[in-house]
Amino acid sequence: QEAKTGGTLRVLGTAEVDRFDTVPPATAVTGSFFRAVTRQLISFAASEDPHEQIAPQADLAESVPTPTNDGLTYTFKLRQGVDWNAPGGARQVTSADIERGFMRLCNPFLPSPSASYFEDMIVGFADFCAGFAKVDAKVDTMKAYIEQGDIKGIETPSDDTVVFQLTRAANDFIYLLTLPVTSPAPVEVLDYLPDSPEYRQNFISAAPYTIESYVPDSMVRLVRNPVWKAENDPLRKAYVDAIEVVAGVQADAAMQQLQSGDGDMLFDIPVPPVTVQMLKMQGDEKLSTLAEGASKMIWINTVSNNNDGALRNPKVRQALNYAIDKAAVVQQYGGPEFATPLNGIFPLGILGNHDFSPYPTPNNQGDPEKARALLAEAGYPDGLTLKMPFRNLGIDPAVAQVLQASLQKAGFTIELVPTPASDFYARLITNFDNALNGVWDLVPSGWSPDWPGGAARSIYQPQYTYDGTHGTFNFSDYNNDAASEVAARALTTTDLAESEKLWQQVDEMVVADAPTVPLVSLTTVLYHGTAVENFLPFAAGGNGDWTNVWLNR
Amino acid sequence: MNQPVQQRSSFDLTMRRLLSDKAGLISLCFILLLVAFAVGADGIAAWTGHSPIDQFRDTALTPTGLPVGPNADFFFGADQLGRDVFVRLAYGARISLAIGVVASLLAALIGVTVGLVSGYFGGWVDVVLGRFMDLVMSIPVLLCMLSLVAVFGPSVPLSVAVIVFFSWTTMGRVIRGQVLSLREREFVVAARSLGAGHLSIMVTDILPNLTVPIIIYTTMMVPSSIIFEATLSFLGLGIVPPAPSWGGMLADAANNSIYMFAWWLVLFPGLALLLTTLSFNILGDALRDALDPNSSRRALRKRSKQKAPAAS
Amino acid sequence: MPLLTVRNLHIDIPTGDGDVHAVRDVSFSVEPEQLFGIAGESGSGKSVLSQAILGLMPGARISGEILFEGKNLLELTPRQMQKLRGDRIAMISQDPLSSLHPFYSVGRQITEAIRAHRRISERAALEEAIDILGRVGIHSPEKRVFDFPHQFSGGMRQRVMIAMAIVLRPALLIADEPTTALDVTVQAQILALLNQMRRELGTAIIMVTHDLELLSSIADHAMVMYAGNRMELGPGEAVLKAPAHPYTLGLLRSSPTQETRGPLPSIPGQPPSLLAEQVGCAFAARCQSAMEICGQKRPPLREFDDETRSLCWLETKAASVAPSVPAEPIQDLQPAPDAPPIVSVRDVHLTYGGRNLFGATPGVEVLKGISFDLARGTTLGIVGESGCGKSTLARIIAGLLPPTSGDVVIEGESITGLDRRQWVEMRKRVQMVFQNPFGSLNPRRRVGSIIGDPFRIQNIASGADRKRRVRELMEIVGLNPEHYNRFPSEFSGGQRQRIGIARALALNPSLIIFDEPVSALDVSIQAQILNLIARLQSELGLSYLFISHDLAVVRHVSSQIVVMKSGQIVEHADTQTLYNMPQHPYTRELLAAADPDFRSARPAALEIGA
Amino acid sequence: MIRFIASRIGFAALVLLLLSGFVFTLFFVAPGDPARLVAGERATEAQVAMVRENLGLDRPVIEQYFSFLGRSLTGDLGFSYRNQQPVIQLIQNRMPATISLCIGAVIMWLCLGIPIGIMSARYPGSLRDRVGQGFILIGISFPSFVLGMAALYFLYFLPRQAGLTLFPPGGYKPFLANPAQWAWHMLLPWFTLALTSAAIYARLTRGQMLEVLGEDYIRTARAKGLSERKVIYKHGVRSIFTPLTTQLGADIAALLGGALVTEQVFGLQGIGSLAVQSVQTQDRPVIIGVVMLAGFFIVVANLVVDFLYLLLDPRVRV
Ligand SMILES: Nc1ncnc2c1ncn2[C@@H]1O[C@H](COP(=O)(O)OP(=O)(O)OP(=O)(O)O)[C@@H](O)[C@H]1O
Ligand SMILES: Nc1ncnc2c1ncn2[C@@H]1O[C@H](COP(=O)(O)OP(=O)(O)OP(=O)(O)O)[C@@H](O)[C@H]1O
Ligand SMILES: [Mg+2]
Ligand SMILES: [Mg+2]
Repeated sequence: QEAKTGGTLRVLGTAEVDRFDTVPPATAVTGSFFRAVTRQLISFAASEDPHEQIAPQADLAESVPTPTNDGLTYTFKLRQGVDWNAPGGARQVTSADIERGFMRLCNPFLPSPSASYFEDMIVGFADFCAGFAKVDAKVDTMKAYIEQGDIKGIETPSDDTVVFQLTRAANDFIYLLTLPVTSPAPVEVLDYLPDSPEYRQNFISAAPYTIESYVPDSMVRLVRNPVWKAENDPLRKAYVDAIEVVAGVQADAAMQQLQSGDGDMLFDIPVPPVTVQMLKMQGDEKLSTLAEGASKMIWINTVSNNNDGALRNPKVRQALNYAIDKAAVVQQYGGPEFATPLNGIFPLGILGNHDFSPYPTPNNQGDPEKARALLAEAGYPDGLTLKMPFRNLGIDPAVAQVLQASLQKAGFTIELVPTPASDFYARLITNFDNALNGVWDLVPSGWSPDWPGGAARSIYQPQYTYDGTHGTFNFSDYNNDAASEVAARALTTTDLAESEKLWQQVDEMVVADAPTVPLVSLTTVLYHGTAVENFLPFAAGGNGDWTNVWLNR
Repeated sequence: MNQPVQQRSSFDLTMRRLLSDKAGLISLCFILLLVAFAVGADGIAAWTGHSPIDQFRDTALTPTGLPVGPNADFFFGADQLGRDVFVRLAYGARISLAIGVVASLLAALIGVTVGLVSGYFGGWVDVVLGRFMDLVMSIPVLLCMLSLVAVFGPSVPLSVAVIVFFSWTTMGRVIRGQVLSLREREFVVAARSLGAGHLSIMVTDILPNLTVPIIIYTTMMVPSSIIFEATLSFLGLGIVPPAPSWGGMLADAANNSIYMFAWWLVLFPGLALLLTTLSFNILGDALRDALDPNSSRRALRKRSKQKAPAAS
Repeated sequence: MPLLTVRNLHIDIPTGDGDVHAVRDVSFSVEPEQLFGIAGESGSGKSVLSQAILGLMPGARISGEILFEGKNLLELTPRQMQKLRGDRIAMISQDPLSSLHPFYSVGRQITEAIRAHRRISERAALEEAIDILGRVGIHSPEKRVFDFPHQFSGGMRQRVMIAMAIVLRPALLIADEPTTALDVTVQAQILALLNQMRRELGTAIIMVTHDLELLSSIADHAMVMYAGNRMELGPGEAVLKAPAHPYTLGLLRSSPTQETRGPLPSIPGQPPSLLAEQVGCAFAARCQSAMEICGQKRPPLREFDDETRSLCWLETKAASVAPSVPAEPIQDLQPAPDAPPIVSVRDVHLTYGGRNLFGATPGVEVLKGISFDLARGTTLGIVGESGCGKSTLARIIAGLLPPTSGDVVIEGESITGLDRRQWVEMRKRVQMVFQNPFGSLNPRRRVGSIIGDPFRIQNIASGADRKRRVRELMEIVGLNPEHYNRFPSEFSGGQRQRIGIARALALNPSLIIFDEPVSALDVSIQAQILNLIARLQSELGLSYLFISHDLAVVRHVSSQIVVMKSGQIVEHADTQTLYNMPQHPYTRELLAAADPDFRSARPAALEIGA
Repeated sequence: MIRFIASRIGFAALVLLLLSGFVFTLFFVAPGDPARLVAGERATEAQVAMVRENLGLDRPVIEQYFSFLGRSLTGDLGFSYRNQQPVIQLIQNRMPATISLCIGAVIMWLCLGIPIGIMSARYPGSLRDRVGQGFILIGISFPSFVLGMAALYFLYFLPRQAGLTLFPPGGYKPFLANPAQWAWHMLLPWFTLALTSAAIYARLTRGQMLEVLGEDYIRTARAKGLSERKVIYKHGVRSIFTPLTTQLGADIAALLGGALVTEQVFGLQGIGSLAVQSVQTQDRPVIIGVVMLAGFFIVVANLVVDFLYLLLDPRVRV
């Protein structure tokens, strides 16, 4: 069908777009928004092909470079004609803007959690950040520090060239550069606190869209960036004239509006499995899927003294692994289209995922007998009583109840503790004291990598390594030195096949310790309104690409 | 000289009026049935062979997780986890009734006590208590409930506590107003002139005269408490799963759009909720007409800021 | 031609408990300019009848005829009836407090009545309202016309009601107990005003009342009703001076107006329920002249020479045949001159208000230095207009309210400054009986426990002993001890007052304070209670403080009388002395107002004013 | 009179002070860590500490409370943790929707409830009365979230699938931009919010009316020869203003609660959904702001009711 330009794309969400600034922590769904208003050196194309979806492509860079110097040096040429829509008129995006973007990551006002990826990767980044942390969190002082400071490992020999020096080889560095946090920052933003109301009001875009109006909590309206030129943007076609991201729409209402044509796309609303089944029954073709590498698992608390430390016993943890009916979880998520039973730590679509089953059960339905036997063997013939908080949101209560039911069969009595969504991670789970004090024994958790594709690091490092300071998402200080050593090799090798093998090895080593019970690997189902054409999934946004759809009303 | 006056006793009259009110009678029967349903929940579970938390993943769910509709095995269909809606409805009745009744009773107890003390003593006691009631009534109920649950986590006792905290003022106001006029009645002066103490007057003289408003308002508070609990559950702040409550069942149905497919998940709990609150309301009206035929509306007069903290 | 003719009127009001036969076969007629009185005890159907004439009894089943100016009102459409109301037939009701809309100014309420029937401007209507207000004796009506009802006193409100009723010069004015809620002095003024209006405007007035004496003095024609029946009808003089019906006679004799002392010849028993179908004479059960036939057949209508008609089997006038009740010899209880007074009140002041939460407010001084003694075994009567502080004084003496200053000494003991235990002890000496027999008994408690309350509170007797003593008390006041377990609502007003008296007697007090104990009762019942009180005094040697605004009643029971006005005692004397030689102008005014002859004779002499 | 007004206002201020203390305490006994929320789930401890310091959360609670009090007197309720916007401004943005919803619903329920109540009271026991009573009972018994969902499903979704647009799917259209659109979008929410209260008002009106119609002054009005309409609407209805006003004052608190549910169901960007959202994200400044504002409205509404009393009832006017 013929592409059409024009029209206003209505994107419906429950919550509003949480960040306009790429630096502070943002939810994953904001990726779609950043796609429309920011550009990075490297990005992905919107595509239906699962391989193309996760292939790094040049965006601000003229091409994807090959590293030199044993994989330690990356040199980028910036695309010419890409301009900031600056107040003083159009202005080319320069290498200094790129470095400034990195500098802002560890500002002391609202630092970016992603900064930690670069701290021991880019030469001098850690020093820069250590200095920044001592600076007063005020506009003036922060501006001065950035203007005077320098990150050693980011060199800007000329306006159109930027060179990264790494401390050690990292075969996923290119992927890291697709993160919105690596977006360039124009000099003007230093006059505002990160993501402050002033920042939002004076937003400067280099991408096809810019912010026309913003009513907090209810709507952001994006319009064409007047200085953006299609020929300088290989990834975004920008067919629609305006995009409205409307907040405050409940899931039901949003689905109804999509079906009735009053809305076009969903922002932060997952398509409920039931709706998908219904739509399929009706033969609706506006459904598509996207594997983002998200997974669900149960974390096991091995640091508390609950039940006399029973969960420290590997046999008990194995019993848990045998007990779970993963097929039931899959069913709860809406069947095989939405979820696949997962036996390792790496989900589908992530390097390292492979088919293996250390704790096999028939049809993945759990083996209560075996679990009971193991439990008895571990010295708990009468079973165990375990506390399992769960996040009181969406499908999580249902899943928690499914888990409860299957554990019950194996002799585990599960006390469910509903926890408000806002508290679940922020207050309960990431607070290591709660683990120590035995506030929870098991917790259903989920993880999605920060970037698609070669993101094994973004799964392994934060969750399964412990270097003496509590990792926020390594809930019970799990560590396996041997596995970490293998992982380090997997990261530095330039041979992709070798890397994959090594990661698979890491997976098997970790799962043998059973720090978690892997549950399922998730597939995102996407849906859109009747007027939307050319709906192509954009992997880093986990949704259809706003900048490549056109409307047919 | 001593001819007895031809008059029926008030109890007799009340019963006669109550029994002649068809709607009231039907409501009463419905409530009794409901109580039987709730009490007999275990029996129902045993009879159907489905406990309220059993998940029949093979017989009650399709491979893709869709629940089956009403059939011979599952009279009211199954829910999104493959549990029997009929059985859950019975157990949910327990929660709803228990919360409704317990909360109303507690609220009535507090309201009566405060209203009685405030109205009887008057003066600064009344000023302080009256202002306290004003304060409670200036608190945006549902907002505070949301915040409280966010802070303390959802639980049945918290729900009850909050419902009680925000609904006793209704009773307090009404009782206070009644006591204000009762304490001016001459029988109170008479009791005083006999040497009765305050407590004795409050308990033996004033309290018995409050039975009618107490019965009526307590009955009327039951449905609003039930709805309040349902609203809390609907907002995800109700009781802890997998225990069933009607509001929770409705919320489950609504939250994942499942009701668009599985209408029975909304219809049955919704109907149960509607019929229950309706019955209590009709019963309350009937009781009011029967107990207090003439001055039935006096309780609502003047500064009686009635209205339960109807969240909905 | 009569203005209004009512023929064979029956009114049945359907209720949940059956039909109330409120009016049964009533006929009468009213001539222009006539004052037609309707008398009868409470519940005899007077109000129902008068409202039915106005067409204000929706839902009632009415049969018979009501001919007004030749038209049968029962056949008019609601619209025609509405045109008639207010314009040709107007109404004033008993309670001026509740009969005016509290939220509209009186002027507005009057102009509204005018403009409902006349097409004139608001201004013109207002002029008329001002004019009529002036005529009923409201001072500076042009200002007061904008005032709201609550800004007027009871008497003035009643004047406003009258103004509103007569502003359109109706042919017929129905006044349903127009003065019952008012003070005696104000009462007289209102009656004078009505009379004056009648003469000036030629309006016929139907006046409903249960005050027979009043009727006897002002009514041209009078009708006596009982249980919905017209018992007697005739010229006012004839009916009320020489009644034909035993019921009328009984009523007259029960009224303590004659200068009699001692027991009043009361009518025993209570009126029948109106729910029951009537067989025979409604009054038969209570009639002293009842014959066998009375209970079986409806009595015939007898007509006498003086135009009175009576519904009775008696062939002669009751007044001439009824056995006269022997008046018991009265032995006036004179106190022993040297005996110490049982109560002595010393310069009692009381100020209400004065302080509240937000600081001092000027208080109202209700009692301004009251002093008197009450000798043992005698009765002191206290009279005075409403609001003069009678009840307040009673409560102070009863110890329920501390005086602001002054002292009350009972049997040599001051009642102020007692601790809790002494106070409770003091309760055994003083008891009170209250005005309202409906309000002073707890409706939710059984009679047995109400009467037993003093024993419970004072911890004197319990269990079977208490029950026995309660039964004794019930017997003493003439209640059936079998009714021990009934609720107060199952008793009639008179019986309830007996319960109140029984309770007061329980602790053998030396002093009983009666605060208007009979004002809420019908004359026939009132007489029973007055008799009971007198009997108890002579049997038990009690001392009484008897408060009432009804001079006749006070005079009947007291040996000494105190007259109060605005918180002060204006006169204190022996009953006889006071009655024969009133000293204070106010006392004279009271006496005059209560004297029926005075009321009818010199209306113009009465000061019309607020 | 002056003293009365002054004491009412003084008390209103006291109530607000107590309320602020209550809410503040509630959120500071809360063990959650807003700094963690602001810093993001994946932030390191050091980063969280940095944020905590920037938000002033490391200072003593009392100090925070008093600085909050001081600022709020000048109309500054602080900044949202979530999007750094001034709380006042967030609330201002949400105001139109909530005010539209509340005012419209109040008008709708009064327009539904009072006439039904009057009609019921005029013909007690009649068929009309019974239908009215039925309405009252159903209205009172319906949980509004169920009603809202049903309304959306049957009045928007099903007709829309059949190609018919009876009602919009929710959302708020500014009044000034297009009043017709505004009203059209608000109809279903109004109805949902109004139904319960309409029933309560119908019940109250019926009861009060029955009582008033038995008053002597109504008989007087009839005896004056006024038409039945005048008797009912002028004399009868005038007298029930006072209790209705009282009820209205008391309803403000419940109204905000009802608005919260309705806004959720219809996706209206109002104060209620702001509150829910803030509670879900532990955005304390916003929660406190919203609760205080709601409390303020309730207190002011009750003040207005007290003063209206003075206007409506000449007896208490001095
Ligand atoms: N609307 C009504 N419904 C039922 N019964 C009524 C009604 N109005 C009056 N009655 C009954 O009719 C009887 C006569 O009442 P009515 O008011 O005429 O008495 P009354 O002679 O005016 O007495 P009172 O002196 O106390 O005013 C009473 O028994 C009363 O209870
Ligand atoms: N609690 C009170 N506070 C203030 N004023 C009061 C109080 N009780 C009574 N009064 C006033 O005191 C005055 C005397 O009242 P009291 O009841 O003693 O009069 P009364 O002579 O018994 O009148 P009535 O014949 O109407 O019973 C009245 O003006 C009344 O308004
Ligand atoms: Mg009467
Ligand atoms: Mg008195």
